[in-house]
Amino acid sequence: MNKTLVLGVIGADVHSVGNKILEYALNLEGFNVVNLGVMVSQQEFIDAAVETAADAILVSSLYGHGELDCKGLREKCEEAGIGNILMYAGGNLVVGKTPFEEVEKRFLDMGFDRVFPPGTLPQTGIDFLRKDLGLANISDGGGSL
Amino acid sequence: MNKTLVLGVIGADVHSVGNKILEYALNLEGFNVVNLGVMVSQQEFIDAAVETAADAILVSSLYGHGELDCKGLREKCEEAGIGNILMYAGGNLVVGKTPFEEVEKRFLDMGFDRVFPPGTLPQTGIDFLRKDLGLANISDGGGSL
Amino acid sequence: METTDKKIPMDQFLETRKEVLAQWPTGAEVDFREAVEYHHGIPVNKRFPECLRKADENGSTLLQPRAGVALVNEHIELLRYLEEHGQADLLPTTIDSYTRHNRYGEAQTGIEESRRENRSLLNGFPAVNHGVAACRKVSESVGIPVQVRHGTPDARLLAEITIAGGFTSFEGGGISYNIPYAKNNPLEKTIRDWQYADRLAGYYAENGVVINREPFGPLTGTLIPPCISHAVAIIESLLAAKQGAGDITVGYGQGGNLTQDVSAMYTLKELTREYLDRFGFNDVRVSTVLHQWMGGFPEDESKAYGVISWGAAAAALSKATKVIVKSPHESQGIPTKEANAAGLRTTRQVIDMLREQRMPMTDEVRTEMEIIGRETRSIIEAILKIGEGDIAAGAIRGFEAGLIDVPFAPSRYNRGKVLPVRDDDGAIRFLDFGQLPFGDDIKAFHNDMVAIRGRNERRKPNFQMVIDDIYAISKGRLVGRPR
Amino acid sequence: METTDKKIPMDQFLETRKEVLAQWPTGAEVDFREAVEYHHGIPVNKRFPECLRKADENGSTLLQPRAGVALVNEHIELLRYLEEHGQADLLPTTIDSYTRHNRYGEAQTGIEESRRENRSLLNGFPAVNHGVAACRKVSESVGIPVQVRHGTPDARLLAEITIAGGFTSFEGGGISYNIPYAKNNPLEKTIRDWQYADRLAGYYAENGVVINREPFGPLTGTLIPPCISHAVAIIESLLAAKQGAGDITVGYGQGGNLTQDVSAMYTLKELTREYLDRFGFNDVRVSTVLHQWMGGFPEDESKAYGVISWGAAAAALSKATKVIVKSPHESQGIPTKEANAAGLRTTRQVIDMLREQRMPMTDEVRTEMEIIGRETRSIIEAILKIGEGDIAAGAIRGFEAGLIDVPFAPSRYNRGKVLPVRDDDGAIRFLDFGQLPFGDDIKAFHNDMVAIRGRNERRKPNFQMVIDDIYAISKGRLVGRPR
Ligand code: B12
Ligand code: B12
Repeated sequence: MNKTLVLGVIGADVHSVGNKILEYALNLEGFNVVNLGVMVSQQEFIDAAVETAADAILVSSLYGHGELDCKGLREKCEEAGIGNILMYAGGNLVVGKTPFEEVEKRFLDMGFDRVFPPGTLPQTGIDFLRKDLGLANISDGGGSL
Repeated sequence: MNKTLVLGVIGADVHSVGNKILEYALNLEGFNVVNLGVMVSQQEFIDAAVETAADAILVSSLYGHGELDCKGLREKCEEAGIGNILMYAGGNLVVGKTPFEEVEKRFLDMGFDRVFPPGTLPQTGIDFLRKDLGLANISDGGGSL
Repeated sequence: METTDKKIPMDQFLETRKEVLAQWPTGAEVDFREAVEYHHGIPVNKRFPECLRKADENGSTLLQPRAGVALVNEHIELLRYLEEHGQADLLPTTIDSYTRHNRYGEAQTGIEESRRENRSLLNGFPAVNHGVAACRKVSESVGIPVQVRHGTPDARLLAEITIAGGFTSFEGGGISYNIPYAKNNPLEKTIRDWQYADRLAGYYAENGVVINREPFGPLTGTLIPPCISHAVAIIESLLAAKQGAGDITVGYGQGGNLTQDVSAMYTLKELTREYLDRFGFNDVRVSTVLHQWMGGFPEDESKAYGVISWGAAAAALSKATKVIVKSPHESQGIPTKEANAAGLRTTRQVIDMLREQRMPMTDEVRTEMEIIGRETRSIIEAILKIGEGDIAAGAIRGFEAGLIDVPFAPSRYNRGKVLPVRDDDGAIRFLDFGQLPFGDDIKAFHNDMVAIRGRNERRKPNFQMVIDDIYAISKGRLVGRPR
Repeated sequence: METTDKKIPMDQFLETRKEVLAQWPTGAEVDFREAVEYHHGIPVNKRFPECLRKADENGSTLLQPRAGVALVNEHIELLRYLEEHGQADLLPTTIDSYTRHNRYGEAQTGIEESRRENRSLLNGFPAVNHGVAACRKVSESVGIPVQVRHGTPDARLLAEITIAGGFTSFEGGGISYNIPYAKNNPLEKTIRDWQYADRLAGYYAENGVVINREPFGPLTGTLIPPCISHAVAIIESLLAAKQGAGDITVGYGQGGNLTQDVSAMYTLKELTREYLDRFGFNDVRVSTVLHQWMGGFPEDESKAYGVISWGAAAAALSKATKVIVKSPHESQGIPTKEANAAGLRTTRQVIDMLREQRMPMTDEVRTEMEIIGRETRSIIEAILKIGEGDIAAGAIRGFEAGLIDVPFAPSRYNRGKVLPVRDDDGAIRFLDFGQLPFGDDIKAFHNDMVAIRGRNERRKPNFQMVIDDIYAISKGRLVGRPR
């Protein structure tokens, strides 16, 4: 029942602090975490997801180039035969303070399943992962902890 | 050529700091200043103006009740036979941060000749007084200093 | 009848009470027994004295805004907003200026015009006109304690109505709500009227209901040397304690120089305690409040945030029991609820970030504390002397003689001879001592400090320098250097 | 070839130079002789070194924002706005992340998409793509000095183009722009590449044009103990001085505990001076910069103003030569020009209000300074030892051995074993020392301080405590107390 997640910070982005915390929190929660760290290319995300038969890809982007960096990722997944993989994005996804609804729309349109605003705590992502991956909720008495 | 000004803070307003500074600055400038201080009623302004044959009335209101307090002052001046006296108002004239254009309009409509926004320095008032009272400008080499 | 520091006898108090309650129709709503019962039902976390004590025990600083509008529902909405979105710990009900001057008729007009225009035309909440039931509605609508904040020379009816209305703290005093807030009110009368308010607090206390009392610290809010406001705080604390008030918060308006502000806050508590104990009021509880900068604010809101933050820092580093918070609209007008909450949140961030820190006892702080102590004691001792041991009579004669003198105050019962000015480090000193009863050593200290500044600025310290200091913070500086 | 601390011989430098200028077409625009001439024509008040020296002489703290957008005219408009409406003293040109990673092709795409969409899609100004003439247009459009701020491991071409482009200061260093800003770049290479940038500054200096150089102080901006960033600052200063750089600004990112921050700023200058002198660089000028809190910011803008103000206060009270300013948008994204200017004005108000004040030399400051001094010297001496006297070789080997180790850094050339945590007063201490070369006394001090906090919070200090500290300021506290 151990779900595998590929985690990383996309593009030329080096913001490593949130990534380390996410890894720690997801591990605690019992997920099998493949953390690619920072400065991860689209190809690296896909290769890791294929290789580990991952259940989800979690993309972080903090530095503002998220839009440029994420374009085409869903299409590449499709080409690689994992077109249906669950795909999340979070962080400071665009340049500049922007109403989150706009940002969410842009990223949903790009093929992400869920999008998270700046300042999202790991627990929020975890709760959605459990739901989307069909895992019992911790508060339901289940869970893998 | 000494012009006489009646100065005061209207209504139940006790903000005395600006009043003391205005008095000092107007005196320095050579005006004949009749300072009624704080908590001055409409009647007191008018009595003083009539008594001293003043050239202008300078009303301050800081505490927010300026609108309520100033209503009818021009009409009372007319009744007292000084309907044409120059009348200025300044301070924080209304309750709450309000676009100055609105405030200015309300007070001009009430019969004030000039209206000054929060934070006005005495020199600004003085420059307009010189103009409106037909005095030479200091920078023109004239003035009573 | 001379005003003296005697506890008002019960019969006399009850006699006056009838007159007071008859001043305006809503006075009839006050029923003391019922009000005491009502207070017994107020939960502990909604009582001022308890919250202040807890804060002191935890070493935390509580946040309180200023706020009040003309109409009841709008006022409740405002307070709720500040509780929820401002994360306030304590709430105010700021009273409008007509009520402060007992002009209840004009307040009524203000209420009606506000209803008509659908915006508050009053600069506060006219509690007397609204009456006891409305006050209870206000205090019941929020989850934290509410205090009456005003500036009323004769606040007897206001006290009756608001305390019966469930408020658990009442600001003011016979000096601090006269000298900066009035022009023609003799101290004899305002001190006597405030003895009534204190006696009322004492009456409640005798019936098991402790009401917090807070002398207004900042006075005119403009370059007040600590010893002046400390002296007023001590006198009013002694007067209140004599009438039976059991819980007192003494206040101070931030000056801007951190060493002086911290020293002022430390000495404020120490000296008040010292005098209360000396006169046998050992069981009166003392807490402190720091007011963020009370003088003119910068117009620009982002600059105002800087001033607000520096006030928050001074409160946190001096471990004030509470801090009174300004808003980014300060220079412009009564703040919207959003601006008020924004000032609170800025303050919250700074206070909470600094809660583990305090200003250490440096040599500079020690020196400053010693000076403030000596100055304050000089004033209080001179007042006790001229009052022949009676602090009320002494205060009245002292103001007349200029032994105590509040800079820039509008009252004719204040000498108005003292002139403060900043020294070269921004601490507030005396340029002119008027008749303050200071020894030569203290005077020499101030003269030296001011002279240093004069030398550095190559100008003679005079009224222009004082004016520059008055404008300084609103123009972005602490010290008004020559332009 | 091992990277060592040798001045690059001129012929070798000129050889490499050809390669560097060939990396992107705009390299051809650089003409050294002409650039030197150009710099001689830059007015004194637009030169970084002069402005910093003057500020130190006056005891004032200069304000500098971060700012950069994709297109030239928009970037100029932005800088002008910050000069005029933000009252900045010094301007930046923050470079976008593609350029930082020498991905000039992607930067070009970003420029084009930004043109098309009429908004900046890049997080900075792609100076290399825009070229020398565009940079000159930028620096000529404003009335104050401009610095290049980036985070570029290999900044050789960027340095060539921007310095020829009239910028008078260049931020970065072979460690500080690698370890926090890169993943796969060996220190051998980045230190060597930065020796080139320093040599370029030296080359200009030999021709009478002093370019300010500034190692990036805050590193990962997240709970960096002062000794770590001090050690990096000293190493990079020595490396820069060896290549002939004559004017250095060392930096530190605010931690939040005032005593520690002031002690850090005082020791930063002292220790840098000490080592520069020891290696004979007595005539290299040293100034300091404090960065307002570099970690995660609160989302709420009014809370962000509180954080900004506290950073401004730390800079003023520690008499930093300059302060790098954050904006109320920090937690959200690159600020609009209005938000950026607002952060500057808040800072301006606080800095100017506090200009007369400084943190006095308390026992607490003295103790903290001594500890920072001992820790920093331990690290530098261990590095010199492992480098057999060579600071470049020592730094490379030292990072490998974990003698120096930057918390939370993304680089694989950083050990990543050190864990910082706040003590009970909010000062940043070590939870895990990794391989840091500290004596038992220093370790005992940190362990004790951390243990006190653990006891007060009734929990074992561990990674959860570190995480709580990382979130703390964004959640409104300095110390991440258990929820
Ligand atoms: C100090 C102060 C006080 C002191 C006053 C002490 C005293 N006796 O003077 C104390 C603490 C007692 C006080 C009390 C109150 N205050 Co008050 N106070 C201020 C404050 C902070 C500074 C005022 C000041 O001294 N400025 C410095 C002087 C030099 O400037 P000035 O007064 O603006 O005057 C200058 C100019 O305006 C101009 N000027 C003024 N009049 C005129 C007229 C003409 C013709 C011209 C040309 C120029 C001119 O020239 C003057 C000299 O430069 C202001 C806010 C601010 N400005 O930052 C609030 C402020 C004026 N107070 C305010 C209020 C509401 C009150 C209270 C009702 C309490 C409350 N609700 O908080 C009471 C009212 C008491 C009363 N009955 O009047 C509000 C008014 C709100 C509004 N208009 O919407 C303000 C704006 C604060 C706020 N934002 O809420 N206050
Ligand atoms: C620390 C920091 C740095 C450090 C980073 C050190 C390091 N190696 O990690 C340094 C100083 C080196 C740095 C550099 C830069 N930074 Co930076 N940085 C920050 C800062 C202040 C904090 C980031 C942080 O660590 N937060 C704490 C962690 C715990 O939170 P987090 O990163 O947000 O991650 C959490 C959540 O977002 C969420 N999350 C993240 N991803 C995902 C994904 C999913 C699926 C889910 C569910 C949740 C999730 O969970 C994480 C854990 O809680 C932010 C602003 C802020 N937030 O206050 C700017 C910020 C991210 N940086 C920014 C920029 C622009 C840069 C630079 C380009 C420099 C510049 N122009 O100023 C460079 C870029 C370098 C590069 N190539 O990437 C901008 C981005 C702007 C934008 N998006 O519009 C920000 C927002 C600041 C700003 N307002 O300008 N930065």
